[in-house]
Amino acid sequence: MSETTLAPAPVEVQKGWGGQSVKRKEDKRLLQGEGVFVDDVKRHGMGYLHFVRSPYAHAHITRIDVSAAEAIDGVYGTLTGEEVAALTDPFFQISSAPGANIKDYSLAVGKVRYVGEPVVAVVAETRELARDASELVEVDYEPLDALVDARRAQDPGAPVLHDDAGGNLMWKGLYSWGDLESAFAEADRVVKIPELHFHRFNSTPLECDGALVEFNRGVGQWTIHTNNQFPGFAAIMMGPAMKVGLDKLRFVTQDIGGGFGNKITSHPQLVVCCLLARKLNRPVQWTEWRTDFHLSMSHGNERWFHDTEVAVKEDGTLLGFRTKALDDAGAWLRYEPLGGVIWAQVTPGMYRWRHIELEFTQVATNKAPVSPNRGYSRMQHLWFTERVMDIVAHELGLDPVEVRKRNYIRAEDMPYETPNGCVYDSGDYAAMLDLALELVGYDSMAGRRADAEARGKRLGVGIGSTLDSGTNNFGQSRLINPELQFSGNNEVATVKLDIFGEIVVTLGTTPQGQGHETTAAQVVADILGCSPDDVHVRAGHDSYWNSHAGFSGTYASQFAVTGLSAVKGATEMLAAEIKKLAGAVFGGVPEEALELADGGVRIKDNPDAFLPFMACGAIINANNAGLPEDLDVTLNCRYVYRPPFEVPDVEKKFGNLTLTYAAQIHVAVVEVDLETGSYEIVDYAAVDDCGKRINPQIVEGQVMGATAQALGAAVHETFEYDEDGNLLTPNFYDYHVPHALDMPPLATGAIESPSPFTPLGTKGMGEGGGAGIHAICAAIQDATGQVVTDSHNPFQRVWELMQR
Amino acid sequence: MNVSGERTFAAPRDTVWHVLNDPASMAKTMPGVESFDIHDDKRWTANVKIPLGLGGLKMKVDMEKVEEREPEFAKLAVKGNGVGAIMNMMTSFTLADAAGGATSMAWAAEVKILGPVGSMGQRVLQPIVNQQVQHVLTALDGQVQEAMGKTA
Amino acid sequence: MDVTVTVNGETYEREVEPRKLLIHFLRDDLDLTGSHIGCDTGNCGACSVIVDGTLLKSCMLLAVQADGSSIETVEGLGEDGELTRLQRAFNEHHALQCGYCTPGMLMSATALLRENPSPSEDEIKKALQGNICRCTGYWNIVEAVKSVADA
Amino acid sequence: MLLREVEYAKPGSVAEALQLLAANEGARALAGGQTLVNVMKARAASPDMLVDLNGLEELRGVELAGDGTLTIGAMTTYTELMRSAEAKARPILGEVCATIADVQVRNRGTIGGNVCSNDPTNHLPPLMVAVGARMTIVGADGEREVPAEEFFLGVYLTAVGPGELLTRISVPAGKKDGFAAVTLGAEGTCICNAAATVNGSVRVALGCVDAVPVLVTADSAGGVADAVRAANLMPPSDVHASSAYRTHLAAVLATRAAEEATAR
Repeated sequence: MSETTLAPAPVEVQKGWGGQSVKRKEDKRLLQGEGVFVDDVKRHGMGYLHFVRSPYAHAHITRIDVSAAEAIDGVYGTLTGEEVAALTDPFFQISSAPGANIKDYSLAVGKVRYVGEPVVAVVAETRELARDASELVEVDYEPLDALVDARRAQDPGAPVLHDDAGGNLMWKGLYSWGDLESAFAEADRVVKIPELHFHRFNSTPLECDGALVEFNRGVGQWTIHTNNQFPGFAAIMMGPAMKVGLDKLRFVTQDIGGGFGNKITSHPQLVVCCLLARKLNRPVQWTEWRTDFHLSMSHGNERWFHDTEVAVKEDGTLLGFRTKALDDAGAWLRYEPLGGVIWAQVTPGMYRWRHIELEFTQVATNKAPVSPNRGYSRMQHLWFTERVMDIVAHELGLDPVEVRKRNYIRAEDMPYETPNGCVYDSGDYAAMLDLALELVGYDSMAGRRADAEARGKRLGVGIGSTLDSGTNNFGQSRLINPELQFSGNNEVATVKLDIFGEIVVTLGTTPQGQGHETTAAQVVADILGCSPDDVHVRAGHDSYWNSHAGFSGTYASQFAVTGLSAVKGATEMLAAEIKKLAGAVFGGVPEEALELADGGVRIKDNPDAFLPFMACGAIINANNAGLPEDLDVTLNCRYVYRPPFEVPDVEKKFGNLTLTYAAQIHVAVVEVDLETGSYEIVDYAAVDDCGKRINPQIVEGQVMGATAQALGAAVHETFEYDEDGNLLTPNFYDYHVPHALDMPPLATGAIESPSPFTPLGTKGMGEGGGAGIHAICAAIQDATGQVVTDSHNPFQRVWELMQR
Repeated sequence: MNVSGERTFAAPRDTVWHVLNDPASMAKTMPGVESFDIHDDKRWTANVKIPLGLGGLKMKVDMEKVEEREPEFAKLAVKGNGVGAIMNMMTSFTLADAAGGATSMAWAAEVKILGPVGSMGQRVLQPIVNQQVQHVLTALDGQVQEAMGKTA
Repeated sequence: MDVTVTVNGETYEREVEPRKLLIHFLRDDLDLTGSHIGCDTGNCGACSVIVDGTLLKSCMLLAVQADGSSIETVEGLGEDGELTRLQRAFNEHHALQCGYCTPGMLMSATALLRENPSPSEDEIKKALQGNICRCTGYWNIVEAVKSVADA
Repeated sequence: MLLREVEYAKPGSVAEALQLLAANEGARALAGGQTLVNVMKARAASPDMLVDLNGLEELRGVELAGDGTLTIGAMTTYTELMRSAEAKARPILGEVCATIADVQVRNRGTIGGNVCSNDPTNHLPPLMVAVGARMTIVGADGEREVPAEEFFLGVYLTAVGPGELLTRISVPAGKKDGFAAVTLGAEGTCICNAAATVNGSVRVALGCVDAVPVLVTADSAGGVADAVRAANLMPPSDVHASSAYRTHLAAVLATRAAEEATAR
């Protein structure tokens, strides 16, 4: 059902383990049910936590009475917002004013702002009892009008969520580059698009959030077993709020059941667990159930694009655009308003237009807080740029393929500096499109259209693309708030030789299925001249391993750059130390005369002079008498990879915001049932270019997964609210995620344009799903002949389109 | 969801008003009432059990009279809790004299279901509301007749 | 109530509340944490196990209903710590990423292959319809099952 | 995932089950549990006692009479029905069951449970109405038979009263049947569905458009769409479909089901 077509690689494939589809090291335990996910972690005497959640989208809390719940046998205790406000400070806000002024605690204090917001936490002896007791907690509410539609947020008289912010506006910024007026003057046409809407959904990792938190009273330290995918971020949110040093918060993870960005912002719940573990002096276990997750965790950013104007030449050359982006953050700024700048990593999309103005407004609404979701903030913007391409093609009566090719940034333009100072490292978008079109048999479409017509169907072909910008320059946060003291990026790896010669790698990341153990082992094996089987990569993350830095985590398509570069750096340090040691042992042989191979180090010209790694480890760790005094070797090498970034120009909002730009181009072929509006994806191609692929099979797996999520989001998945702020898709009963029968035939293809900016030529990847959402929109537009303005197109919407 | 209608009772307005505003009489109109507490003349609580194909739904129903103009208008805030969701109902009724010494009652209820019930829950709860309204109206007839009997 | 079950050949006897779902019983009472929970509406299939030869979702069965039955879970696949052909095929075809849905997916595929040793691609997809995977898009899972079927 | 407290009883016979149901006001029969247990997880419904019908062999199985009438035990699972050689006498039954939910649910969920829950999105209520099935209900006062058209009373409400059980469903002989649906995902929850039977005239029962299946009849498949429009449907709106869209689908799907039935 799937075929892989490889275009000729533009560079010679590196020899060795890198570039091979080595089978994953992590699979065995997962296939045997021996993975350790957060809900598998148990402790003697632990109490189970259940949250009492708000049934109201917006209400004052007038009274809370936990006495009936606490009176039950087996209930260990409760925590209310009032206690939280006394014990902690509000979470640090990333935003400048007015968003900076909101007061965000880990439980609702005085007011609830979305259905499902945690109000009280109850801990009891069993899971069932905790839920029983939570039903006895009495909370009186005084309901307020709910604000559900972000477009009404700034209307006079609109319900206000945060009085501290003086209104619902959280953050606003004007981005302007080039000379838009001259572009409009030069244009033959101005294409106007009144409104485009990118809907609210997320990746719904199959495992929801959770934690088991232990408090060590003696040293005042918490051990937080959790599946949070960005512990570095959780720590800087939690430490100041809890008024403790970061070393008091030990984060431990082994296996994580999917993250996709959705597991970054569980810090409020983790604080509640911490406070209760201390208050009750026992381990506290929290498992978030599916409905809880849908109600309260990490929705993707819903965004509108209003009053778009596009300056176009008659031949389809695009000169520039202006638009107003309105972003719905939900009730709290848990990672926001970073979405207000992250999109700017891909400002022009894949196209050469140079004159761009975008006004970005983010507002609060009575809905679940948003936070990163696979393709975070770029997906919305890239969907917009792709939609513009197809709407322009539609308006001008041009072929969408031709419009794209006319405007693509060309391979010879690379590295390409965008109007806002980002540098696209490498790529050949036109070649990718050709490959994708070939994979769906684009040349045969005329016949297939006729065939579909004969069956009462209408065939449509659509193209979508994403730039999977990876490895953030956190300096971009200063465009949001100039006061912030973040910039650059980093990641850590530690590689050591143990006493019996075992190669042990410790990462700083928190993988959720990306195969880090495997690809890290491949990189190590190539440098040390051994097999990946000989490399032991520790599973998961423990902040007490001291192999992490401030930006450590698994997010934002960066492991292939940050993680593997750190692994490479640490392994090269280790290799140098091994040679230094061997040189000394061999009696002053210079490093250049030595090589690593066959699980040891040897003299190039005298292979019999061989020191196995086991001997190296033993000598340094256990048998080191007589070594030269000045031999600076530990065989335990920690390397911090720091990508080459400058702080962006805050005034001009200009600078390089990301290191690498992987690209994906997808083509979808749909058949629309004219009578019902239902449609089927009958053919699909996804072409990826993420530079050098360390493990092509893992890369292809990421492409497939992102594609499936895109198709789910395009057709079915939506967090839809009613006018009172009730979530209408609170679990998988109504939030339909694709299953095996929903999947179309898929052809994948790849080209490799190595990044000139990274040590391994790699680019981070994995977030290419936005291409699929757009490809479906474009295919529906092609089939129906009607302009598609929404990213979510369930059958009813397509039927309505055809009624126009 | 809004439900409304009109009903004529063969009884004078005062009698109907009395029944409508007497918690004890009202309790008897509610189907499946297992217990009933009167907190004061404006606030009552009923524990009800609604029979359904899936098994009985148990609800705690709080009622509060939020507005009244004797003997023509009253407004009740009703909140049902305990089915994984909250059912909020603002009910009002307006009484007027009708021909032949009868009383006409125009009633309206605005029903809101709050909570993570999804479409399955909506399908369970909405028919309950309709069913309950019908039961209450039928039972009201009986209560009014009984009150007529007492006064006669 | 007393419940006696045989799981992967081992007999367990426990006292449980009637309200306890089989999946919680397996995970919390028997510490067999291989079967997972991914939803609360019976949709995701991460908890799929085989009860007396029948593939079921253990979140829609009370533990007391399983009294006297013989249950197979992911922990019972393979012998002496070795992977079965199906498990090896999942590894070879990269049919898992985070691995959270994998135990349920393996049980569904195992049940299918017992009943129909050489299923078609459509039959495989239909057999896996009750198992949600958010990482792989299913393509490689179908390939993995097919590779075992073809052999 | 965490149910309220509940008692559990496993009767050894239908008679014992009826006694348990009659003696405990809050008792509720537990069939496959593929709907009920989920509703209990949400704590929407919380029976005091579950009377488990699994294991009552007398409620299982499919029989074919000489006149072609099929009798389906209420506790027959979808999978059992799909595999039953007898049930092939009315092919549509197995075909529709094969599109309900997924393997795991079909292995446990029962024909009786599907009709007794009468969720408006279920497949079998309209199908049973279309094929003219008759339901046998047993209670303290003995057995009675109710035609499918009178069996469905409301959402989650059927003619099976407190203390009663559905024991079997009989389906008359016939082959000219059709079923059409627009679903949420391939073979997913129905957004709108229609079951049709041709026996001289065309009978179409529509699902998802009202609390109970809506029956329309026409002389031929060509007249079905008009008959549906004449029924003045007022379907509910929800997150999956507006009332107007369901109304439109009803006519389209009714016609498709009728055409399929006619073509057999």
